[in-house]
Amino acid sequence: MSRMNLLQAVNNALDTAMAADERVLCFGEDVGIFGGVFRATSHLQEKYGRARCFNTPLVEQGIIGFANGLAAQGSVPVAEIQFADYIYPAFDQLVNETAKFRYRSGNLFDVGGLTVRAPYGGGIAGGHYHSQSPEAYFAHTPGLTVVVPRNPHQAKGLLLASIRSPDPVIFFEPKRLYRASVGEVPDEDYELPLRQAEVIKEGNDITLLAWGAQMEVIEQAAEMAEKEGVSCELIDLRTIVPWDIETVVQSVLKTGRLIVSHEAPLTGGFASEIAATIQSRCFLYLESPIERVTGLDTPFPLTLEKEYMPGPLKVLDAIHRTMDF
Amino acid sequence: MSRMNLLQAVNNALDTAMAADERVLCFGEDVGIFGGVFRATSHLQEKYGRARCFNTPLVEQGIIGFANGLAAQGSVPVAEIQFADYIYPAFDQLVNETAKFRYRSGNLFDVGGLTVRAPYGGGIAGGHYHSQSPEAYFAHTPGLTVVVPRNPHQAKGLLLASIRSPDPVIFFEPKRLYRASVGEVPDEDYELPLRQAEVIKEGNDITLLAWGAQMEVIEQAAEMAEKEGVSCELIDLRTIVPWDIETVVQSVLKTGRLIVSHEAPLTGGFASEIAATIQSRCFLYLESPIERVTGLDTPFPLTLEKEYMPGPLKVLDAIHRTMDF
Amino acid sequence: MKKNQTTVKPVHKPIFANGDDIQIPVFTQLKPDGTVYADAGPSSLDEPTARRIYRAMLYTRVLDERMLAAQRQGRLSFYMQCTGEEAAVIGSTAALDDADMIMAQYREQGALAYRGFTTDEFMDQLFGNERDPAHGRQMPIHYGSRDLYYLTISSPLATQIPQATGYAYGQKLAGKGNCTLTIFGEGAASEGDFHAALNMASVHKVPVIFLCRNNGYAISTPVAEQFAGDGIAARAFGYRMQSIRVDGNDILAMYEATREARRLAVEQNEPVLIEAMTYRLAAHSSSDDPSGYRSKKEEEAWHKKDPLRRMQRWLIEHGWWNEDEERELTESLRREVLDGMKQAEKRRPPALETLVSDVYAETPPLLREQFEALEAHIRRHPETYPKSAPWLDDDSATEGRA
Amino acid sequence: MKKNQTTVKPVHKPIFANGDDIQIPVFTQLKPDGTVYADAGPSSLDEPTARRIYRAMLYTRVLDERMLAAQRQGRLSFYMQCTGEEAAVIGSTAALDDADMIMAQYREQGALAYRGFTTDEFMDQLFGNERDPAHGRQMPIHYGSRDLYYLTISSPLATQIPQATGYAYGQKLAGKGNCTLTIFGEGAASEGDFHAALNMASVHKVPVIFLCRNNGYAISTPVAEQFAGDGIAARAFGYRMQSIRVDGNDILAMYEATREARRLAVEQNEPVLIEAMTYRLAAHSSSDDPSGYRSKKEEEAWHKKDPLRRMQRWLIEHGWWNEDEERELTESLRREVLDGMKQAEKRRPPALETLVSDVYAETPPLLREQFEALEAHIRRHPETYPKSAPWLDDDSATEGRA
Ligand SMILES: Cc1ncc(C[n+]2csc(CCOP(=O)(O)OP(=O)(O)O)c2C)c(N)n1
Ligand SMILES: Cc1ncc(C[n+]2csc(CCOP(=O)(O)OP(=O)(O)O)c2C)c(N)n1
Ligand SMILES: [Mg+2]
Ligand SMILES: [Mg+2]
Repeated sequence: MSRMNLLQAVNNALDTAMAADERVLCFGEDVGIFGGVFRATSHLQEKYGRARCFNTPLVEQGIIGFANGLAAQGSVPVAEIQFADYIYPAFDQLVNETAKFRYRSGNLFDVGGLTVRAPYGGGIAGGHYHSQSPEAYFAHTPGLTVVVPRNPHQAKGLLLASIRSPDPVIFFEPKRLYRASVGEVPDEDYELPLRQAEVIKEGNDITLLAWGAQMEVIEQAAEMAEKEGVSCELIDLRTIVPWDIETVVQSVLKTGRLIVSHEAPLTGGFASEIAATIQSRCFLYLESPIERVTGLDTPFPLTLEKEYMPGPLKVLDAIHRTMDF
Repeated sequence: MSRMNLLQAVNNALDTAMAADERVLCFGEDVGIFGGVFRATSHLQEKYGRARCFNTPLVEQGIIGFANGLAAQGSVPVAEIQFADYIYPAFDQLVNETAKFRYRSGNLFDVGGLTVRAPYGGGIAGGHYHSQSPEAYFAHTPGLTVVVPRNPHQAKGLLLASIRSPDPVIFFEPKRLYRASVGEVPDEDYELPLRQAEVIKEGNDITLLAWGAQMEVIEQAAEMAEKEGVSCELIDLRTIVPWDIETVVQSVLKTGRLIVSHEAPLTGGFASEIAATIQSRCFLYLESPIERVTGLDTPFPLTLEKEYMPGPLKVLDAIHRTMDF
Repeated sequence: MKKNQTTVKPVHKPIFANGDDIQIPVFTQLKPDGTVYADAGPSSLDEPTARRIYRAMLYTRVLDERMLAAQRQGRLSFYMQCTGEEAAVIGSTAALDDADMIMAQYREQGALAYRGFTTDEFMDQLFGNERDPAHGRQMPIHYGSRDLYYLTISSPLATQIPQATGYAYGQKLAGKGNCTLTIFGEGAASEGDFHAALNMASVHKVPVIFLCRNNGYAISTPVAEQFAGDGIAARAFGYRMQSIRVDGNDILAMYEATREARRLAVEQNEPVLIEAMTYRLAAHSSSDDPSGYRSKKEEEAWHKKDPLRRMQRWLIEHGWWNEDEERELTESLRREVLDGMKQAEKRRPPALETLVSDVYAETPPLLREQFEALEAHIRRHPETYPKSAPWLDDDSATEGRA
Repeated sequence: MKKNQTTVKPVHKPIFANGDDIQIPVFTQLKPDGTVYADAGPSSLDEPTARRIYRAMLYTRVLDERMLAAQRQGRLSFYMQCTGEEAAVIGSTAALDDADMIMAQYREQGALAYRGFTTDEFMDQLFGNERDPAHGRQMPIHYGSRDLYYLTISSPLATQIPQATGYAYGQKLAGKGNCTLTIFGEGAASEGDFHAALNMASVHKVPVIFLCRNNGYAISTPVAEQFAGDGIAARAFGYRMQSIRVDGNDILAMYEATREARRLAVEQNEPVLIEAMTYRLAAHSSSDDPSGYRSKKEEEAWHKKDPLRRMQRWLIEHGWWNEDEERELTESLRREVLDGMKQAEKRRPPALETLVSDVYAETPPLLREQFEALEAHIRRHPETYPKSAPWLDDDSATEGRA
């Protein structure tokens, strides 16, 4: 066990994966000698050489196209997109290529080895081009797996599982936690399961569901609510798609109430999918409407970032609305 | 009034817009002398000259980048993307640029003049790269307006309104209806309102909601259901975002039941947003869970296209499930 | 030796250049009459390879004619011909090792024919029946073969070009001396992915050959509306990449150029761009009618440059081929294709299960549920689903067959 | 005259070329000591323009120094300097008509300074206060001005390049004789949008000038890992586009080259690519530390080529400037910037309403609802929202102020 922040945990996972399998490669803009603008790939070029850890030219569609080809060849590429906000030039390669590679070839070819890492989310005074949470775009794309860790321990285990998953994975790292989230992380090689949500805390009155940095927010809201006597069950979805419906259904069958929270705008955010599914599967058990506490239907702002963000008090307000319904 | 198919109605709308305002330009791959692979831009180059209707090089990101610049300059570009399946290389220009142009500049600059047309949807034996319905990707993007017409009359009126809208619009044309849908279309210049759903048929027992070619499908399902004594209210959403919540809420408050249907995959499709919103706003009035009848969570197939599609019988099955709940 | 701004003397007047003075000649060896230019030197094509090439060219021509006809008869939904571009595609393929990777666009069935894709394999894909390895998921002509190192075709243009750079990077690391050939049209070369691919290949020095079939049109768009530069070959200079322009209808030149390109790629990790000057003799696809955008006269001029006839004359000249062989082979190929088609047409559609398999390595529970609901639905309405309903019981008995 | 493959004699041996023999010299007029090369001829810069340029360069330098310091003091969240690239940016801007459009990347505040963006305007954007026309929505340095024909900066790289092509196409149709200048880094030129923009501009012959600031690095990535070719200028030949390589630290050459480029663009509708060879003397941004990826020695060598000092010497040489003026102007600019900053810091944040305005021309009901819910929420928890709560009553009294 070592104390690490989330960035160090990611770096450690990459190091572990590269040491264990020489087919693993890390690349992207500034990931070489510099170790990435956040330093997630620090020292990897020194340790594994320029052939396995390198800078690419500044072209996201090329990075992912290149990575798709490498994965098809049998390598295990871990491509970094410098900010999730800049993943869109690669949208075609991800949505039309990565996601459909196995299906369209009847499994003759696949890019299962591919992992795309990208720092994402707000809370760092980044404005609309350094704060976005684009998970819902990819969640509407069959063939893709989208994973988000909430702390360093999760980050290492989920990233190792993603790299080794037989399916391509987009791994969004909540950059607000990069240095802020610190915890014990096993030194050895370990994986945490994909496609499984985790019940972080059991409770009876209401289920609060989120992922990534937003977990902290719902935890804070839950703490406040508990003081008022509301018993909250907390779930970290962890894998956004394919998502763990069963765990959420079981929880809501018990609590009868659900709040889903994410930073991305409300309309078409992934909370809508969860609400749509749960209202259908738990219809007779729901005591109040499923609430979504999310970003506004606007681009991500700067000066008024705090106002935009779905902070703990907004979640608490929603808990009140839901409990008092 | 003239009898036209949907393609002719689109062509007529473009002709009308170009005749009325010389700032209107049409361009895209093969839209020049050839008139587009579906012939939606037939004769426009002849009539308005090569400067206002022209072929572009084969580069979607360039087409939309170019169109954004033109719109910022004050022109009124109508850019064609040959198939909606090929809009993704332009995703960055649409989602990071078009959608945020006005917001990020505090209205110093805007691309409100822009309209992007693209044939979309399945039912033409096109497999996964000539059948997609990507509306949900854009619906999660504040700043964009997404419009889908269901027949020739709607197509002309909505396209003219889109071209003249002060906001950029993505206009998806159900290509399966291009020649199949024929109807009376006014010869004169007219606009139909954006952001307004239309109640196509009133009913009391259940609300069926769709858009585009899927309207035909729910109409057929409704006919069968009516024979069994189920009174269906039919709504065409028309503008996918910003969507007309009020009309849908009013309908569901009356019927207590809702089915939403689209061709795109279930997970993260726009039906999820509608279900999430309506379960919240009509909670106490819902008699049964909101059902979604959609494509499968797979890429669009070819040989087994019919099996994939949310056809009338699948909608009918859902009506039964909902009525019998 | 690399030269750059630091080695060139500065100038003190503003002189602009647009590269007009750069001359990129066409490399050609075979004259239209089947004889070889005097200074071309002997071809490195030996008799078995030459015959293998010609057979593949003839096969491709026969296949294309037959399948277009089938499309016209309504037996096939869609088709695309290689007609006129067989030398560019097959000549380059023949110059490779059979284990080199090919990532093509869609008009390169000749490469598969050369590598031994069988008539049954072609037909099963075209008819999307139960023996198509991709289970009828893609439109006709989207072939793929793992055994023949031929990546399954994907419709979105140019996406395979940066993929080829990545694949070749992997080959370089693997160190087995293989390279990747990626083939694309001059229209596709306008996509952003083209720029990304060439730049990354030259920076990372990967063994990839970029072969552009410049056939004059992208559907209806002529090259003059596609680019203003001197074709595609000139773009290589922007990346300091080796490039060559070749007469794409000249089998000897295509073979020779690709052989040399492969040497540069594999031995020196130098990516290479080849521009094959050719012409799409047929329509863009079975959905297209070129009479709206190009002249009969232009088409006829190119018919005279038909790469098959040119190669045939050369073979006969060498005594490696004769008219009788031609007649016999053509007939037997026609029969083979027709028989293959008839059988493929009759084969049953893919199992329902294949709608949901291969989306993920392991089908997630929700998708499994969707499948079960669909199966139950089809069982309730079998008449509506003639392609799947009749086989449901067979298929559930052999669960997991897909 | 267009030359292409049809006018060049064919060859019969496979000859590859990578463009190494193409020589792109650097155009320069001003020597480091402030004198002009003998064969450069007289500069077309007149005294008022020269002084306007120099004032803008000095202003930019002062602004950058002060604002970086402010960032270090924690008064500003983020900053990016133009330092070292002032001549490239301001020299090109000065050669334009003031109504020509500029679409820049983010390091081009010098262009705004030249056109008369006020200190208050800079500061209000940097501090995202209520007077920022973009209502504090974007990070510092994302300036924009409609009056000064300067498109609001957007962080995603290279997106403005095809937009410039489109904007210029509109200018051509409008027929008022204006053009668009788009400025970007050599890193951004790797994006697909760059290829799209240049190709479309040359096909459609639009009056656009593509100015690449080749400053050696994209954050930490040196040009050798960005491209293998001869810089960016060489890429123009692939599109048959006029191009020129210029000493980016030479104000006379930058001015002259852009003047000529503008003439080509506006009079002949010829797009032009200019590659300005320069160096980013400062860190990439206030978040960056270059010591991890480049040497002090390299930085020092470039400090010697500082474009300000070079221009200053030339001005003094001409008798258009002197040390006293320099001192006075520097001091007054410093004061102006400091005062401006102090005032801007104190201004209140944008009204809450600006969170939701401008997403659409007219705010949709759902967004309006979200706003109302937010406002009510803030009223319940005013202590949590110090940036908006104190002004809620003021703002609702002046509804629609945003
Ligand atoms: C990204 C994308 N955009 C558009 C299309 C539609 N499309 C299919 S083929 C084609 C023309 C391709 O021309 P070219 O690359 O020259 O190849 P050729 O058909 O001439 O062999 C177009 C526009 C597509 N398949 N993918
Ligand atoms: C599409 C996109 N990808 C990545 C980034 C992150 N980023 C910001 S600046 C930069 C380097 C740009 O280098 P260059 O274009 O050479 O400009 P310079 O900073 O040297 O002026 C990068 C990678 C971005 N802003 N946009
Ligand atoms: Mg072509
Ligand atoms: Mg740079």
